[in-house]
Amino acid sequence: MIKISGLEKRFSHDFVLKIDELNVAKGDRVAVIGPNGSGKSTLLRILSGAIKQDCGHFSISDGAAPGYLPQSPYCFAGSVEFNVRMGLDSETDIEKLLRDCMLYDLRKKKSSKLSGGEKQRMCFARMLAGKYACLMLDEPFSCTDIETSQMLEKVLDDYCRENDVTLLFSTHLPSQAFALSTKVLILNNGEIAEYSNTSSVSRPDSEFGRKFIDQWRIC
Amino acid sequence: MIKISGLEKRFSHDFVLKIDELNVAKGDRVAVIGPNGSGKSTLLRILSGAIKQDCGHFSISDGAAPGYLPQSPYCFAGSVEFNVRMGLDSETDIEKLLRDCMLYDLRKKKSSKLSGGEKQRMCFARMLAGKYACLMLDEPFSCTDIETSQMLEKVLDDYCRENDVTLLFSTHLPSQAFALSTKVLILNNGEIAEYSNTSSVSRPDSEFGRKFIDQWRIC
Amino acid sequence: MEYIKQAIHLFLSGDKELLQIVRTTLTMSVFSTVISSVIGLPIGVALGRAEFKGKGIILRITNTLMGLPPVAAGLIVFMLFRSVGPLGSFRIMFSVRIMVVAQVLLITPVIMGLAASASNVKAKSLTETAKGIGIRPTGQIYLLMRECAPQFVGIMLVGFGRSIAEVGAVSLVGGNIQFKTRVMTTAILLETNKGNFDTAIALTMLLLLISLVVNTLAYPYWRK
Amino acid sequence: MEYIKQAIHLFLSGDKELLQIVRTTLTMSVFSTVISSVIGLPIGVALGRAEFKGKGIILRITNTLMGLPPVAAGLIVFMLFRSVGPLGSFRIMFSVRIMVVAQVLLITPVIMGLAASASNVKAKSLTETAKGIGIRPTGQIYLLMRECAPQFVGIMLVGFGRSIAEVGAVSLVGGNIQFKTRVMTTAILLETNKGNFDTAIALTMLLLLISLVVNTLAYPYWRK
Amino acid sequence: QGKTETESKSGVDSGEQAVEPKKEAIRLATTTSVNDSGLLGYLLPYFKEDTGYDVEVASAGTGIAIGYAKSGDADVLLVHSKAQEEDFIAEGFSSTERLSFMYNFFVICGPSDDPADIAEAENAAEAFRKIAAAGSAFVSRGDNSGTHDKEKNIWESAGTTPDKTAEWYVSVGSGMGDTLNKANELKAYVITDKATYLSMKQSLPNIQILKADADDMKNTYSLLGVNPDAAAFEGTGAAINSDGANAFIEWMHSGEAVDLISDYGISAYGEQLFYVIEK
Ligand SMILES: Nc1ncnc2c1ncn2[C@@H]1O[C@H](COP(=O)(O)OP(=O)(O)OP(=O)(O)O)[C@@H](O)[C@H]1O
Ligand SMILES: Nc1ncnc2c1ncn2[C@@H]1O[C@H](COP(=O)(O)OP(=O)(O)OP(=O)(O)O)[C@@H](O)[C@H]1O
Ligand SMILES: [Mg+2]
Ligand SMILES: [Mg+2]
Repeated sequence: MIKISGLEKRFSHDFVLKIDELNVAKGDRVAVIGPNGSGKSTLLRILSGAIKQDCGHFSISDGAAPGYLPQSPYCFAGSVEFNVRMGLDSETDIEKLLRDCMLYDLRKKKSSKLSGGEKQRMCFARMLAGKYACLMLDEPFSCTDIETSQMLEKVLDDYCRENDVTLLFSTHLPSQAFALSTKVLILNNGEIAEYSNTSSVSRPDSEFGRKFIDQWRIC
Repeated sequence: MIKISGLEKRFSHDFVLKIDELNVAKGDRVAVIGPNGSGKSTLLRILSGAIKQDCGHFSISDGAAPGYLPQSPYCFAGSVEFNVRMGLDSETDIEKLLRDCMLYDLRKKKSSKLSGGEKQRMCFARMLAGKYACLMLDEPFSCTDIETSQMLEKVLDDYCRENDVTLLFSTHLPSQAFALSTKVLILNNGEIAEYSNTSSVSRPDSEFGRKFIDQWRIC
Repeated sequence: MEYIKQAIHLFLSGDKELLQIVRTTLTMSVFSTVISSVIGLPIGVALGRAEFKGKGIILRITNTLMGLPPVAAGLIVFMLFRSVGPLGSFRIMFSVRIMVVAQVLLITPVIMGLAASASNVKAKSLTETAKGIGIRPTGQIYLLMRECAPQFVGIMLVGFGRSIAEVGAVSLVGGNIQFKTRVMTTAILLETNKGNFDTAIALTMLLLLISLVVNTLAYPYWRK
Repeated sequence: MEYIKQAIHLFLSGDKELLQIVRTTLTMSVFSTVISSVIGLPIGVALGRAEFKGKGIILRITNTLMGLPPVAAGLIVFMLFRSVGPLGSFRIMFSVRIMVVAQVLLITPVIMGLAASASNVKAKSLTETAKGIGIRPTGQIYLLMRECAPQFVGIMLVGFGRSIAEVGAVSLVGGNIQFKTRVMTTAILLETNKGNFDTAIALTMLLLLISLVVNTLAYPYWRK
Repeated sequence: QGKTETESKSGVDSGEQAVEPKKEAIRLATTTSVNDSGLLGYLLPYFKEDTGYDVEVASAGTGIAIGYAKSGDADVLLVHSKAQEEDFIAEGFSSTERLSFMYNFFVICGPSDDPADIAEAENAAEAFRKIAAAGSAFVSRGDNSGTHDKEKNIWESAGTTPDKTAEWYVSVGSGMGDTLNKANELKAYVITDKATYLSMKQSLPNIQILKADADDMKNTYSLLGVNPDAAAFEGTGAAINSDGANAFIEWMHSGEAVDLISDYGISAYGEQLFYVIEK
């Protein structure tokens, strides 16, 4: 379970992330959505420990550091398999993972020679090679094709189910947000515009929330 | 007008881009679609001169080098405005462009401090700061939010209309592909699976084309 | 500690000869670093980004020249500029100018090689992007240099360090002439040869202090 | 050209003394480069990625030490290791070992500083990603070193170049003893002092040839 | 000419090995000028043949050479600087008296047109006076070496103290060979030991010997054994090879060495370069 209170991060006066309170229950899957620059990445980076907040605090009850996939993850020089193994927990069946993520044929290929979507797939597999009680994924499927996205969503779904994972992920695609999440967190300009169950998100409280979801609906 | 014949590019025996013939008429807007690793970027990179084909040739009748936006474009160190000005043609109204791309408020910000979507927006604006008869955009809106994407599509549409641009762009989003294009080019494993008018694309010739479009429809 | 105190004392004593030595040292190092950078940085960057046949050979030669012994560099310059040498008519033997020439010969390859290496990392992606918006090769080199600017400061500091520390070349062509071309390193060498080890170490501390000041002044640009 | 021919001739003549000189030169340069790299590369990388107070100071000191004059480094090592010095019991004066010690003192800061600068470019993004998949700091340093490996080859070549070219330190602690600690640079200096400029230049060419061979051997790893 | 000496030595060198327990090498510290003259390279193979000792010659500036000895890193010292030798002895570092065992001559070289007209001078002091009066370029070692000491002595007896900031007085703070190169380049007067000048003659086209053989131009070399019981060595790791040092000093005074030294240079330069002082 994640508890946030009074969290603030300020970037040289033009942007402030400000989250007074937010609780995520164990096993929840939160789609973090909102326009560009609304603070999605900033929130995930703070929670994963990549950057420090200016004030306030948060706790992740499992204790262990969460797994975190940045928006533009680094691909280590070396083969796809080398990359995936770097994230490896000893129990993971690496071959199955590579096959699930459609990387098995690419496993010997150098990471620097992959296409954009292949790279993203590799980084995703590398993430799931470890075992985490809590995962933060920043736009994990922004460059994968539709079929791949759906397969990877399935893989992620299985992973979360198996390990009872608390998941936070950001996306710009309504289909992804709705398919994967149990809760939706809409950020606007660094603040929470809406935080509700995915099933009930069609009636957001704030005006921004309503506008944002409406936009999604017509899309 | 772009004419391609017998074009081939081989990457260490596991991938071959092979385009026997392809003609794009002046003013056409081609959505280059296809799964990850199907060769979309490779095609655009060859046509823009970023890499050389192994054999075959192509010609771009306007003579001038096409404008080209890579899938992961480089953001120059410096402000947003500096970046956009680097692409500048003397006639462009830079202030209008910044406003159109919602970058005016960000214009003094360092490019390294932008969010993912803001960066993409900046690179897009930098592209349109120049005047080109032919444009190659590789997944230009993969990280922008829905509202932004729609606005940028509009900006691109105007730009193409004004300059009678021949446009090639790749995307994984059906909505974008259909909204912007007059033609759809479906690549599969380096080969053309389908090339037809956007309006008639619902009945592709090849099996792969049918499957791919079907997938998009249900999405 | 003791030596550092002594070094400061030495400096503050305002000894005329010492002041001349420090001044000459700085003039020589700064000039040779700047000239070498002006030559080496753009060429290095151009090398770092270009893909052409022969690039490998040029880089290997550049790297080999990094291993040019200072004495040898000095000797080459000496042979060229001595009065009977092909460039003897310049009549600059035993002057600060010729010391700068020798140093430029020594430092330029270092700066070139490091610049090539530094720019290489970003070169590919930047070139693809810049070319895509119609920027010409010279503009691409300019942009790449801009990207590498903080690293260039570091590279220039390496050059400066090499320049201020060098003794073999400058003593040969400069002559280590008292009140004229004596610099700190040749003075240190001289005191060492005289067996005045303490003075030599105090001078070294002073040299390092100067170097530290230069590095501190340059630091903000280096790590910006 | 003439000189290069002479250099090759010199080498092929199989003069025993020359062979010893070349061997000692290589032993000394290779050992000091390797030792300095083993020390300097990981520390440099750790410095390049870490964000802590005092990092700036350490980097500035490292950079300052790049400007340590070889004579001074030699003198410091001499003062420490001479028989009456604090480390005199090692009894390594006038040996190749002590030459290596002096060289390590000279080269390590160079390698450290360059490694810090090279790793700095990729450090931030790599660290964020690696941390996100649960890799500990030591693992992060390892990964970062792996990423910089090609540049490290370049950095080691800079170190090697500096080592093989150096004369002030090695002549002081090595004593330039014939058949024992004479290396190519001290031989060049000796011949220059004797006025045998031609021999000096032929030796220089030979030195550069050796350096070129080393660079050529290292090249594939450097630009992989 | 240095080549043949080198070869003869390496010949001897390879001939040894596996004969009785190897004697500990003698560490000889000397100044560059002695080493550059080639005398040691010529003598040492004979010494090795006679006594079985290897000699490691560390050559450096006078100050460092004496520094090596004071640090316990040399067993025997071969220098030619009276004042510094006396200090060395006064500090208790020497196991022997100041044994002036051989000498050669300093010469004053200068441009062939001899602008200060010193060839006519009676002795070195007068020559120096003339140089100063004419303001002709003069290159000084300026490194407190034996040669520099000698130069200072001559200035003293000449009764003039040159202004070191003057344009004509060029103090280069360097070794003998390097100083000669510079004098050649500057077409300046310079005082040097004859042996070094002769060994470098071909590369010094601009200068020649103008004044030699005056009685105030003697250059006396001393051999000093290092005292293993010197106070400074107490409690340190210094281990002086006194046996070797004594053997070397003794051999250098032997009849064989005297003959060898007297012969040195005759074949290469056609004249005797070093004169042994008979005890
Ligand atoms: N430099 C390279 N060396 C080897 N293989 C490469 C190289 N560049 C691309 N490839 C391979 O060529 C294929 C096509 O790559 P390309 O980048 O064109 O795909 P794409 O259609 O743009 O995919 P995506 O939708 O993921 O961006 C991929 O399988 C990729 O692994
Ligand atoms: N290091 C930084 N310095 C200054 N401002 C920053 C920095 N990092 C982010 N910002 C600003 O903070 C705001 C939020 O950035 P963030 O990356 O969290 O947005 P986001 O919601 O992830 O957007 P996107 O959908 O584009 O990825 C942006 O306006 C961005 O410009
Ligand atoms: Mg983001
Ligand atoms: Mg692509």
